Amino acid sequence: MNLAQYLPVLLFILVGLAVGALCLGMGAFLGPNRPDAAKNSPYECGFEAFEDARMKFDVRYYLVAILFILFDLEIAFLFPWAVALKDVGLTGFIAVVIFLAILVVGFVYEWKKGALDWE
Amino acid sequence: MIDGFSWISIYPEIVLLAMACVIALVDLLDSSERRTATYILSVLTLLVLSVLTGIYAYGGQTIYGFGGMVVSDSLANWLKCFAALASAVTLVYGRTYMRERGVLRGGEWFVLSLLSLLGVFVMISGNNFLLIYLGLELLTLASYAMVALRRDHTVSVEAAMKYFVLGAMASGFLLYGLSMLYGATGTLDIGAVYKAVASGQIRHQVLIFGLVFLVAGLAFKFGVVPFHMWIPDVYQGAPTAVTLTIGAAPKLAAFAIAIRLLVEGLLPLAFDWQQMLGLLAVASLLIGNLAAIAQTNLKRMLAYSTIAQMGFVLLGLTAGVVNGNALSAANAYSSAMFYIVTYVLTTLATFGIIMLLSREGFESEEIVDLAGLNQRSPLYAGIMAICLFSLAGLPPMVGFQAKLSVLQALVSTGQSIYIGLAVFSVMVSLIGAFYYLRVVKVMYFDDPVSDSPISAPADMRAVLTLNGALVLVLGIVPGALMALCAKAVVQMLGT
Amino acid sequence: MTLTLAHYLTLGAILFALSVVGIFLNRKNLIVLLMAIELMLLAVNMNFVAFSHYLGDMHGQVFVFFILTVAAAESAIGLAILVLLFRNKNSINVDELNSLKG
Amino acid sequence: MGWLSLAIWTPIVFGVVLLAFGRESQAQMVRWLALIGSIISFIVTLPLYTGFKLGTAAMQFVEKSPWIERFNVNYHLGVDGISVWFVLLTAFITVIVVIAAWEVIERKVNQYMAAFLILSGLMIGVFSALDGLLFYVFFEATLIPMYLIIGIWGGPNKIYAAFKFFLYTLLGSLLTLVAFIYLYTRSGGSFDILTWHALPLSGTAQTLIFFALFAAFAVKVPMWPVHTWLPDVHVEAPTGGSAVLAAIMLKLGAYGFLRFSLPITPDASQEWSGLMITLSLVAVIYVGLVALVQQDMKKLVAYSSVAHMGFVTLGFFLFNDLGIAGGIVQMIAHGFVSGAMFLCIGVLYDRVHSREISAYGGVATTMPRFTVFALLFFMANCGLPGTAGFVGEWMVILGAVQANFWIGLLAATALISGAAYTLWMFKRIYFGPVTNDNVRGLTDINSREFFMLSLLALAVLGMGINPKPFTDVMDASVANLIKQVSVSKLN
Amino acid sequence: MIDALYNGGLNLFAATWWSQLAWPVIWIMMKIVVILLPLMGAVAYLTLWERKLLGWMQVRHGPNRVGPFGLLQPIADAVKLLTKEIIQPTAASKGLFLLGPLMAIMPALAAWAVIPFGPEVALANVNAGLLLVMAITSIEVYGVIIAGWSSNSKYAFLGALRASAQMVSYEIAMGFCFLVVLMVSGSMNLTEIVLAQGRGMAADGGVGLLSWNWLPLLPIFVVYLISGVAETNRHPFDVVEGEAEIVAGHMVEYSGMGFAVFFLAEYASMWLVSILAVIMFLGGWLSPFAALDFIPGWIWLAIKTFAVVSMFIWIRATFPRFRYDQIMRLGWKIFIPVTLVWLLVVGAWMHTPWNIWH
Repeated sequence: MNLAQYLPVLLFILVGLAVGALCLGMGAFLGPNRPDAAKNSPYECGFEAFEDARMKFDVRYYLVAILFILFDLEIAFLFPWAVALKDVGLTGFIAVVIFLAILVVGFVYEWKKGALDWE
Repeated sequence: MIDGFSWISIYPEIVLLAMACVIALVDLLDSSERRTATYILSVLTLLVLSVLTGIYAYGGQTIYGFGGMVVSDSLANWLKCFAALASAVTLVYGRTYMRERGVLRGGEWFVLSLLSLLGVFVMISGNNFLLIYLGLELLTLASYAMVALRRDHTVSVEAAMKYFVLGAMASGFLLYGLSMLYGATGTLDIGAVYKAVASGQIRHQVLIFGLVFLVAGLAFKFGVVPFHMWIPDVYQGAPTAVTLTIGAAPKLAAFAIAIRLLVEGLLPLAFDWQQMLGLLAVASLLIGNLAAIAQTNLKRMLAYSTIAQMGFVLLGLTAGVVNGNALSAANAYSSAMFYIVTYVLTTLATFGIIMLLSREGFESEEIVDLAGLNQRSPLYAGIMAICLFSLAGLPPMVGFQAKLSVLQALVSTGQSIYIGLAVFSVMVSLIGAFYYLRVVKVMYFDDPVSDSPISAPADMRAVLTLNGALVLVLGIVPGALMALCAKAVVQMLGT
Repeated sequence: MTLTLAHYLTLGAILFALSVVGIFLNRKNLIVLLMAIELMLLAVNMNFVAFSHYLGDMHGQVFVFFILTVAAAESAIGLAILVLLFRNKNSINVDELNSLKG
Repeated sequence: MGWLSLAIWTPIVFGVVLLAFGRESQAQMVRWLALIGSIISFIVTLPLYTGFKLGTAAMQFVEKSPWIERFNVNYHLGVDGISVWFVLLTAFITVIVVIAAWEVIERKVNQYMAAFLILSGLMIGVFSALDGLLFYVFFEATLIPMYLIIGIWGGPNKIYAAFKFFLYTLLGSLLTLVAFIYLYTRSGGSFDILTWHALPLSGTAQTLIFFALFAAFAVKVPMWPVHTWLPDVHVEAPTGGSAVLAAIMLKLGAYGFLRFSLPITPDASQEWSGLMITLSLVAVIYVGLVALVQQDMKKLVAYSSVAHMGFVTLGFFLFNDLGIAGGIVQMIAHGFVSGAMFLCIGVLYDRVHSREISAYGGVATTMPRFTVFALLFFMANCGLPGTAGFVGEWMVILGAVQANFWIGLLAATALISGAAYTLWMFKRIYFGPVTNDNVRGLTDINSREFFMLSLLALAVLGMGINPKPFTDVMDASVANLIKQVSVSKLN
Repeated sequence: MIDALYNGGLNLFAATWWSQLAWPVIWIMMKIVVILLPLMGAVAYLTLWERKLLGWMQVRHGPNRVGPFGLLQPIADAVKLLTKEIIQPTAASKGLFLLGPLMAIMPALAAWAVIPFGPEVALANVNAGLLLVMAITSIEVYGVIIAGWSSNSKYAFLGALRASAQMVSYEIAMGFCFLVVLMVSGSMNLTEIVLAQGRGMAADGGVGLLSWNWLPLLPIFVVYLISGVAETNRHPFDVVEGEAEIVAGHMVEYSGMGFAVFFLAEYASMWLVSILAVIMFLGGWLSPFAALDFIPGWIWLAIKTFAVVSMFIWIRATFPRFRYDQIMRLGWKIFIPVTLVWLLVVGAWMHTPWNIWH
């Protein structure tokens, strides 16, 4: 593995950030800057914002996040397998079938428990 | 007998995993509050497992599977057998308790119990750092969730948080130690680690550095001073049924990994880790017993008592190697094993009684809640008394035999330091006797605060009675169990 | 300057120590605590990867793979408990975890 | 199953069976069942005496079968001249206690009876165990029923007393356990007491073991200065509990000295005999004086027990025939007498519910029959010739004079103080004018109490008039013991 | 010519720091610019093309005032946005508020580093290409979350939550799609993935079109396309910024260039998703028929990508907006099972004699 291969990626990331920063900078430079209290208040359809907006939110968002972690990790596990599928042969495939079977049990479980329902 | 896969070495795990999945799915169909189907299926599974592992253990074969990742020897199988039984008993005791608190409505308790047991199994059978770690995490993750099962109960959730933080930190310590050992020995396989350490080629300091963290991690799992902070909070805060799930079978697993890591892997370092364990044991005996005296909450008191009891187990482990000579190893480790097995048995019954007495909206956690139990139900008072006397180490209960074997292991080393330890442990167990007696006093001498009848389902009554009787009977005829432990340990040391 | 095993191990040790300090000294926010735990696991990963590289042995990296997974599962559960705690106490202040004492 | 096993397990089985009858309505049945059980238990001990072969120091009625094979622990029973009488004594006292509890105990009758029956079996086990661990198990297990007896049916301060009893005695015995395990290791893995007797031990080891054993046995006896638990416990325990405690439990400790300390650590025993004799004399004289000032009947008898047990230990550490034999006889005699004394107090307490001596006076006028019995027992307690109390004390004093005249003299003075506090108490309780309405309203003993007291009276008189059956049995064993003690085990 | 340029620059200074470090960096920067400039142009004109196409589909003209056929419209938009005030709400967390747009646009651009535009034509032809794409695009959700959180406005906050939940949900389906592609390609290298599609019976027979992944992996292709739409929060999955419900979602507090950066990121993402679809399923730069091989690869790539992008717009024009629960349901309950099943089918397929991917 050659780390130098990844230098362009790193540079591109920096450039990506720079592009964003540049745009914002130019906007700030070229645009006017005349703040006032009404303009700088949070958008509330004309109402006064009377509390912090970072309120409690629906736990289902949280659930989605957790489920995402689990599934994403499981995909991360499958990545090396998928790459090497032609080498690991049937044994490897069966192993992953077992792995996925367990995953499916979990999936079915959460499905039936209503973790995936949004209403 | 090493071959590629050796599926036979993991049949119990396969059965457990498959049944855990099946039960999770079956539970989806059962929406009743009682979860009879789930319950029966779970208990049956556990019983079948204990029979299966019992047969394996009785056969006494040692099978290495999956390239030496897994070992199925009679030590492992006996421990699994007892762990499965303990889990089954836990389910029997806890079902009513959990139902009355509305926790059974999800049915997760059963599945999580099975999964935590799976973790226990993997830990017991693991012959590789990776596997041991995975088993440990499976166990603890399921346990965290179980402690928090009572979602609207602040104390439970708080206990879960504490358990989580300290448990995760413990895993971190253990892992750090493992990583050091891996670096020093270049292998994750315990057998290979042993060979590498025994070769004497490796720098002692590196090994000791890893060992310190390893022992700290293990000490967390055992819950011995100074890594005991989570025990009282979790024991007290968790729903009692879950306390039992955490306090029973996992102790066997903790013992198993201590044996696997320290004895099978690092026996050449015994001199070092025995010192550490000895210190931990002394501290736990002292602090566990002293702190227990001050408790008014029964579960918390039992938690501190657990700390002290684990100190005894560690004492058993410290006496294995004397002057670089492992002659007394079998004696010492089997005494520790006997101790921990009987401790689990006793704990089951004590918490069974606590659950029996608690009703909907009433926890029966305070010691005074037991007041006059003898007048309400002599049978249950008797069982509780037997257990408490056993924990105090009084003959003819099994706790005495357990303490005896540990003391015997200590004294038979012939070293004055170990004899000193024995005398010390005996002295502090006198303190222990005091707080156990206090509970007996409350049960027998005080007047009951309520005279509501004690009702329990038939299965729980039967198992509880049997359990209590066993604590007594095993104390009177401990020979078979002792021989079993000795045989298993000797076999383990032989391979 | 070439990076040797010792550098990685030192970094690992520093991270580990930081996380332990974080766990014990942090009295304010439970989320920081969870992050310290993650950091602890990462420190271990650092060790494993470094050892694995210098030993030329793949097992260490496999171990890291599993640690990462477990870490994710652990944080999932940790956050779940955190949410429950917040719902019950309306606070995730470490100091307010005080209903259990003795 | 041999006679010894029967003697141990019959009462225990009866006790366990009794636990099943917990309903109030079954109380009467429970009483009868307990009585039958205790009588059967007593009967099965009789062959031990009738079948006892005199003239040998060997263990008799030996039973041996493996118990815990891993530790080479055996279920090994057997009696010799030293222990056989205690088996009978225990079974006998149990019958008395069951009778004594007949009407008095109304709450949880079955548990009360069961506790005593089980306790009886356990104590017989202590006397007949020839395996160290078996001995220890029985020795410790007696704590549990006694603890419950004191705690459940005891007086107002029962909880304090129960804890004090339990923890004091447990503390001592735990050290003994360590000593036992050490002996086990030294003897190459054997808990056999007879093997231990023959085990050579170094001086330091002997001293350490001696004191470890001392911790258990001295507390149990109890010797001065660790006797303080006894008065407290006696005061709070129910009548039966006090009787069993004084009559038998204290003997467990003294018996332990004979069975363990002397033969296993002869050199240490010789070396520390001065200390032991001093402690015994302090018990005899000082505690006797303490008894003199007691206001509480039970406390007084308790202190008198300490003094009497002082005679016993004094006799043991004289290392001569008369001393040891006298000590054993004194133990048996004290078993009858102190049991009887406590039962007498119980008879009064059941009626007046006070243990203060000052609460009585002139009982003789209202309870004449009872007074006769009481007089006999009180006389026995101060060692009147012709009663059981005389023989043992006399033998010990003779033994003491044999060893050292001054010790004998000091011991003899104790007879005077014993007579003083016993008779003074008797006078204050039974003679003089009737002081209050309680006493005036007393009814004399009923037939049950009469029967119970006459059984004891027979024993006390029988032993006093004809002590030969007692001493004959123990001659060979005592001689053997003295031989063991006099042979050094060093090197 | 390019090599000459590179060598010329290399010899500019005869020092190690120059040849080892500085010049390669500068050279890469130049390449980045070469990629970036057309990309920015494409992004700008995609906005125009979207409006035009929408217009035609709705039988109207679309922008046609600024320049011929409205060709200067994107520039006018850019100038307008540049000269608008960037409002910073008082309640917002200042640093994070500015970080949000950066985190949004960075991944949308950085992922291009590994995109191959032809055989051997990629800025970084790394082996873990697909993994890298997945990793970098995952960062996009941070931009959303940070923007929503830092704005400290209820609309922004809820919008961010919705958007992130939606994005992560579809990321799973997308991950599975990647996985299946990986299985059949046997490599995470994007160039290799394209090349693998050029092999097979159909390609040998001159009909490369049929050996591309889209045919055997048709369900996966469909799932990928739809997930791509959802992933970029485009119509009909744009409830996160639904005007009727929560105005502009997480972007509600942004104005001027702050808003424009999000806008840029969205369109860059569209291009990215499209080109990935082409690379993974539509044979990348390969020509569909052997007969058309004379046309350069980059033109094929451009045509295909343009077609996919246009399809995005077509979808926008055609479908009504989904309800949020429908979106989540589609992601979790339909896509995941479908991809899982197809993953197993493909896996099994590959172990049968009829395996077409050797």
